Amino acid sequence: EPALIFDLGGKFDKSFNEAAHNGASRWAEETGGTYREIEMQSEAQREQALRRFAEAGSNPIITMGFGMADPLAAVAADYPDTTFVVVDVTWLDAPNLRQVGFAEHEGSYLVGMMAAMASKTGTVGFIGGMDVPLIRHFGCGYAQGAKAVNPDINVVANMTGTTPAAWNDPVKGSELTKAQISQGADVVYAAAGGTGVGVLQTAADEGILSIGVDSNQNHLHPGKVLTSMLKRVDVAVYEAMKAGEDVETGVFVMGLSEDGVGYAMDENNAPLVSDDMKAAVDKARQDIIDGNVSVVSYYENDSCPALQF
Amino acid sequence: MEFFVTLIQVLDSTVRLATPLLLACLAGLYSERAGIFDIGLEGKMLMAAFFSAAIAAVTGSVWLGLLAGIGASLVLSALHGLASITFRGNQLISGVAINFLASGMTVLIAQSWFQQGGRTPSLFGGGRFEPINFPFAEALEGVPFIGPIYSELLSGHSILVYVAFLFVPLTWWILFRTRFGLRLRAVGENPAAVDTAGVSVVGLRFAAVAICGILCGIAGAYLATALQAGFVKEMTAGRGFIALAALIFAKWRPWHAMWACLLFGLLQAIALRFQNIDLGGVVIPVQVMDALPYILTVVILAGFVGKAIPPRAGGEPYVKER
Amino acid sequence: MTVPAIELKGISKAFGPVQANKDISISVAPGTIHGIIGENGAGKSTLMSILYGFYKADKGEIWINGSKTDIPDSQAAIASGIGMVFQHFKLVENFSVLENIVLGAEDGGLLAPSLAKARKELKELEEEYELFVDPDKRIDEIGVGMQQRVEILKALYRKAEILILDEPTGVLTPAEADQLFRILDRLRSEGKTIIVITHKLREIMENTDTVSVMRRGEMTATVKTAETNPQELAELMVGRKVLLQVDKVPAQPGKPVLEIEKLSVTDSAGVERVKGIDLTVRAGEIVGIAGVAGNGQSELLEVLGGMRPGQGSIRLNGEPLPLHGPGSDGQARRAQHIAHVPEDRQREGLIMDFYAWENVAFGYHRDPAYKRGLFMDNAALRADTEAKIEKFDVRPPNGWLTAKSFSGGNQQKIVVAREIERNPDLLLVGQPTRGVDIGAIEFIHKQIVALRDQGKAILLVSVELEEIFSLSDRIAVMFDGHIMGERLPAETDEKELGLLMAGVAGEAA
Amino acid sequence: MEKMPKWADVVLIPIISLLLATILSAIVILAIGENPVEAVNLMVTGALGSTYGWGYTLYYATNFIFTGLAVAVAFHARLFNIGGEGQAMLGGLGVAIVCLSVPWPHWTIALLAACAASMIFGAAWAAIPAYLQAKRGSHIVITTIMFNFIAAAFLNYMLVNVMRPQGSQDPATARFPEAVHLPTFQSMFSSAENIVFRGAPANISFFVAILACIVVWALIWRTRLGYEIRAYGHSETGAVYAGISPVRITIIAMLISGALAGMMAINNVMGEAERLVLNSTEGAGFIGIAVALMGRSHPFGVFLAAILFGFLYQGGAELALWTSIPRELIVVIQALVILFTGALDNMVRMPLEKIFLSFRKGAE
Ligand SMILES: Nc1ncnc2c1ncn2[C@@H]1O[C@H](COP(=O)(O)OP(=O)(O)OP(=O)(O)O)[C@@H](O)[C@H]1O
Ligand SMILES: Nc1ncnc2c1ncn2[C@@H]1O[C@H](COP(=O)(O)OP(=O)(O)OP(=O)(O)O)[C@@H](O)[C@H]1O
Ligand SMILES: [Mg+2]
Ligand SMILES: [Mg+2]
Repeated sequence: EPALIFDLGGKFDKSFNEAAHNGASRWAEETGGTYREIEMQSEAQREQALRRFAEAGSNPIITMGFGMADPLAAVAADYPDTTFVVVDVTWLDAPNLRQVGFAEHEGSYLVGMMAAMASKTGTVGFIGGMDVPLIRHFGCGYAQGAKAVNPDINVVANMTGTTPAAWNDPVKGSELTKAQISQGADVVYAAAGGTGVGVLQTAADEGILSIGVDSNQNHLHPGKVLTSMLKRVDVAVYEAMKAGEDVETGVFVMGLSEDGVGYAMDENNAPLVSDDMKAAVDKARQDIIDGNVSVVSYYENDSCPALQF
Repeated sequence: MEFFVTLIQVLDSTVRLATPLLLACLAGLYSERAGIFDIGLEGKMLMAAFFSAAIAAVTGSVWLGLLAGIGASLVLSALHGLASITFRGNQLISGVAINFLASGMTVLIAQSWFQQGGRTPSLFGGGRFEPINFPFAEALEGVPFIGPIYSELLSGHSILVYVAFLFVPLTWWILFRTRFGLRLRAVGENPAAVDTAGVSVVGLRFAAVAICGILCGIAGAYLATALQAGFVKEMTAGRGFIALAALIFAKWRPWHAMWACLLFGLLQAIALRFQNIDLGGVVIPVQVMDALPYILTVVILAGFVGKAIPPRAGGEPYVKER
Repeated sequence: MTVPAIELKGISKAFGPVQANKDISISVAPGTIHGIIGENGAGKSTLMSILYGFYKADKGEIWINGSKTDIPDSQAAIASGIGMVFQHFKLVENFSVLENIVLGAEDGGLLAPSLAKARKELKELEEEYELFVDPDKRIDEIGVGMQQRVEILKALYRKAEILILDEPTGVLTPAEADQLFRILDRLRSEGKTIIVITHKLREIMENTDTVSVMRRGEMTATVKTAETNPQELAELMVGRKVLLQVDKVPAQPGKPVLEIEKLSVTDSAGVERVKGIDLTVRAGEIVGIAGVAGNGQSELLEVLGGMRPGQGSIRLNGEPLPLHGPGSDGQARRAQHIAHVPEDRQREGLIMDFYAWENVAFGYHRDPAYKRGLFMDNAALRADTEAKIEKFDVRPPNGWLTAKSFSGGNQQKIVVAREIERNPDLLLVGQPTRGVDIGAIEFIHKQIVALRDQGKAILLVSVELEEIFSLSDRIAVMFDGHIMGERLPAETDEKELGLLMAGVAGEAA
Repeated sequence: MEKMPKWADVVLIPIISLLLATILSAIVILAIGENPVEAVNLMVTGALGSTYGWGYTLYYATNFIFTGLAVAVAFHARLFNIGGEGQAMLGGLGVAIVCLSVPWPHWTIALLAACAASMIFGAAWAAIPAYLQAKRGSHIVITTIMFNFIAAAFLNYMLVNVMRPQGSQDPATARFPEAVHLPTFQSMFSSAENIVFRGAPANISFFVAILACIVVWALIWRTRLGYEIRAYGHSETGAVYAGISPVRITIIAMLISGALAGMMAINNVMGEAERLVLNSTEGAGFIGIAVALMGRSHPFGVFLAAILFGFLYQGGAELALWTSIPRELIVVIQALVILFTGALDNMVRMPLEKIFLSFRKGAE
């Protein structure tokens, strides 16, 4: 029986964790299987939860977020017969670990292009969650995409906080959005988990466009969300559950070519995205896959050519 | 000019953030003026936030939500009254219990009701308080200075913001110009005097605690249905305690309470809007800004702004027979 | 016969295990002044509070003007025309006089009209009864005598026909007391009925028409004042023959033990309570300080006992003692051989929830005799306690009872035993017999005199003039923080002291 | 005269209060559509049904003993220390600094140093509210709550900006070196063929906690300082009369209280996580209030109540793991316990006193 450990923010954050939840539910529906799950309430519980599930014989144990890296490093070796899966971690060294990363910068590049094309003011915003390299990685791809469309575009970027609480702070998301609007932004991209709910809400209230993240968030405010940067966490979880105990270990990075990231189109945002926009973005996607365009990764550079944090 | 725009934005946000503080602070004012200390403001607000959002989500009517929030807060008020007035228990301990009760119950009920990890569904349309735009707000927007002040800062808030600020003069009037106010103040100073004057101490105190509940209810509803669009767990985030500090800062006076809450609102607005603040080379880390309202509270309590003397009978149950 | 204004039938009231009133019946004729006397704790206040609806009786009936009346709360009492001035005033200190009078008797939801009307009526009442007060002063700005007027005006404003006064003269100077009784006389002549509780037999004899005596929760007698005398009343009160004087040999004062010079004390609110007094207490004498409560006597004792800081100088056996900072707290005073029987044994002298044996160390708990290694030597303490209980005849003789389970007199014995047995150079004593029965009073007085006879210095503070007269070898009178004069008991009388207590200066001592 | 025998006060009333809290909790569980009997079953097997469960129960209990003692000592001086949470956080900081900055040769020495550091840091965090209460009369309840928030912000700053290892995304310190890892129950009580407490975090700190109970008991009931603390707690005017300085006692009692709360860190930071993370206290500081109230501020009572809450905590975690009942159920139970044993104490006491009084009247 597999187990799934959500990160702080909870499985209904409409974003990262909810994607995992969706993947797991899909697996359960398709196979009729059951799985155990738990939402973290605080940092201190991570290790306990891992051990509890391992003791109870769950396999594989799928965990969400980079916060699990350190606990996994401590726990995995104690349970060599259990396979652990971790999303958003790619740097650990353990034989019974499947590490899944995503090329978020590539997906963010595409939605950055769309933001620039939809913007009338020449200013677009980025609101990150917790200020960590991962989120800068998102922002950096986004800024590059926007600048590719309009080299003069102004990208305003803010982070919500420095701790995991930043994943779940809609009030602050809302205030930051208002601040960015006053600086002229008319499209904002929220890469902030549950905080994004506040960003999208305020953008809709104030009549500007927003861009969701991780899950498809277009439906939250139909006609007000330009698109969502999809990060197929659901696929990663689904596949890990499907493979079961024999899930392959190692490091896996999913980019545009693997359909690990992308942008969301559905009836909710169809009126917002013109055929021209779509054509331009699809072309860029193909160029990236073909290697004609390269998006700089913040991870590899530790700095961003298009955006100052 | 850009500074002016930012200023208006920050002040606008100050008004929004000060509103729940002000409502809670006035709530505490009624209760403490009647001699019942209430550190359960936080819990009452939280409970109200949840029930207002839940009912608004289910019925689609924010007004029903508001009523539900007030009702939920009143239930906790009644509990506090029962413990501290009827059974003459320790008011601080009762407040602590109420805070825990709210913090646990909201998540528990939310989870069993909506299965969304302790939140309510997002509110939209009639489920939320919409901003009220003053007449000519749009037309005046372009006018320098006056325009932004009128149409950004004063206009465009939810009705509860205006209600909260109207409660300031109203509270002053009730307290100092009516019979009820005279008795309320007296019962917080010397309940035996009220009792021997032929007025029910228990009745007055329950009335004060009930008003406190109503105002906390509005504060909670404001958080969940006006400031935000739905309930998330622990969404009051210590506002009840800051309201108490504001109350002490204000020395239990309505107008001063308003200024104190605006000050705390301003601090929160600044902390929300700016990250690390660079003051000519010295960078103030964001954590300092986050902690500033709390630090300021301690400074105020330390009496650096003059000694605050609470209502004399505050915190003590009225005991006739030992 | 006329219908009684008040008739109480079979009133009983218990506070937990304490039976404060037992089956009490009493009847008061209209247009008379009725006195009630009794020792502390006899249940006088309780009975009157029941009549005023403050407490609810467990049993019994109340009849007003011939009809049975239910008085569940004070509102009902007020409606029946009863007004009460409590022993401890029930005023809101930071309200004005006018607000206090209006509170609970407003004429509608808004304050302004009520206050205007009250101001007008107050003026009329003031003139009618010569009860002058400034309606706009705050209660904490006026003196106790004035506060009492406010309480009386409160009752009159509510159209009281029956007025109860609980120990109204305890806080008054003799002159003020006289004025009060003149006012009561006038009220009586208007047909109002008045009940006065007091300890002072003289007041009863001079002012009342009838008098009731209470003892231990029971009503022992009701008699016409004209047909009784003080000795009889005292015996009814206590239940046996009373000895009103303490036997003692004349004092043999030795060298000065305590010398006080220009001592001033400011209380926590910043008010100066003791205003530069000089006083000397010699070995082998008892100096009594007389005065109406609240004239700085308490603060004087507290400074000497190390409970609050002061200014000026004090010397003990010639050695200067610090008045603030290190060396001025209670521990230091004990080390300096000053013992202190405090005015309020329950709030100060004892920890009511501690066992008797723990209380026997209270204040002396750092004494090396009670120490064993890192810990307290509880065995030594308990042995010491047994000895003291035996010597002072504390009842019940059980060190394992908490202080609150002893009666007032036995609590006081524990305190006195602890302090006297220390064999101090100077003993400070505040209100040693408040709330203590005659038997224990005699015992405690004897102990104090015995200490004097061993050549120790004793400073006594008491608001009971009788106690001052019977114990002191020299009397100093305090008024408003000053010592108004010193007298020898044999060369003065209550009248002269009363004038001094009222601040009317005699020749300097 | 006592209204009631002492045993009724220390045993009967807490038991009745607890019973009422239990009944209401059961109603709450029913109301959210779960079966209370099953829930209790799950909690009991999860928390007490195996050495593994006990390992967690006792681990949590260790935390609660420290915070419960902290609240209890302050209660004796009639101070309401709600700041256990913040003090424990700072204790964690002290432990982390000690464990990371010195190459300790052996865990025993490290444990002593960590105890000292956690006590000093915890006491320091209690010192300012204590001073303000003693000298300026600032209400300690509110200042300690504020200091909880400030502690969280301070820890946040330390972990994010100062102590986070290079390149780590997590706001947490590095792992402590192997040498300072404390022996767990697993390593202490397992034999080669029979492994007990496998994977459970209970560790040697539990015995330190028991030692702390004994020391606090001796301090409060056998020393002169304890005498003064109790005397001050019963009557401030009495303390002044006896020459016991209220300022001194307030500050000393709060320092001891803060030190005890801080000591919790040797269990959760040094013994369990072996690094310092955000929110490492997980609300144990607040549970200390319920524990002290339940335990009538007596170390032995605190010990029993801490075990009870350890059981609730572990049982609650099991519920969250295997059912859809959220962990917050424990917060509700905790609230009910505080409500009934603390605020509504008189609701149970007054009728009981009446009953005892009528018994006595009947006997006379
Ligand atoms: N509110 C109360 N609760 C409990 N016991 C009380 C209360 N009031 C009075 N008592 C007790 O009832 C008894 C009678 O008290 P009461 O105050 O009526 O006496 P009193 O005759 O007025 O004495 P005093 O002369 O000291 O005023 C005393 O033993 C007292 O301790
Ligand atoms: N307020 C109170 N609460 C509890 N018990 C009380 C209270 N007042 C008095 N008692 C108890 O009632 C009993 C009688 O007390 P009281 O002070 O009236 O005694 P007493 O008859 O006046 O004796 P003594 O002559 O020694 O003063 C004592 O056992 C005392 O402990
Ligand atoms: Mg009396
Ligand atoms: Mg007595």
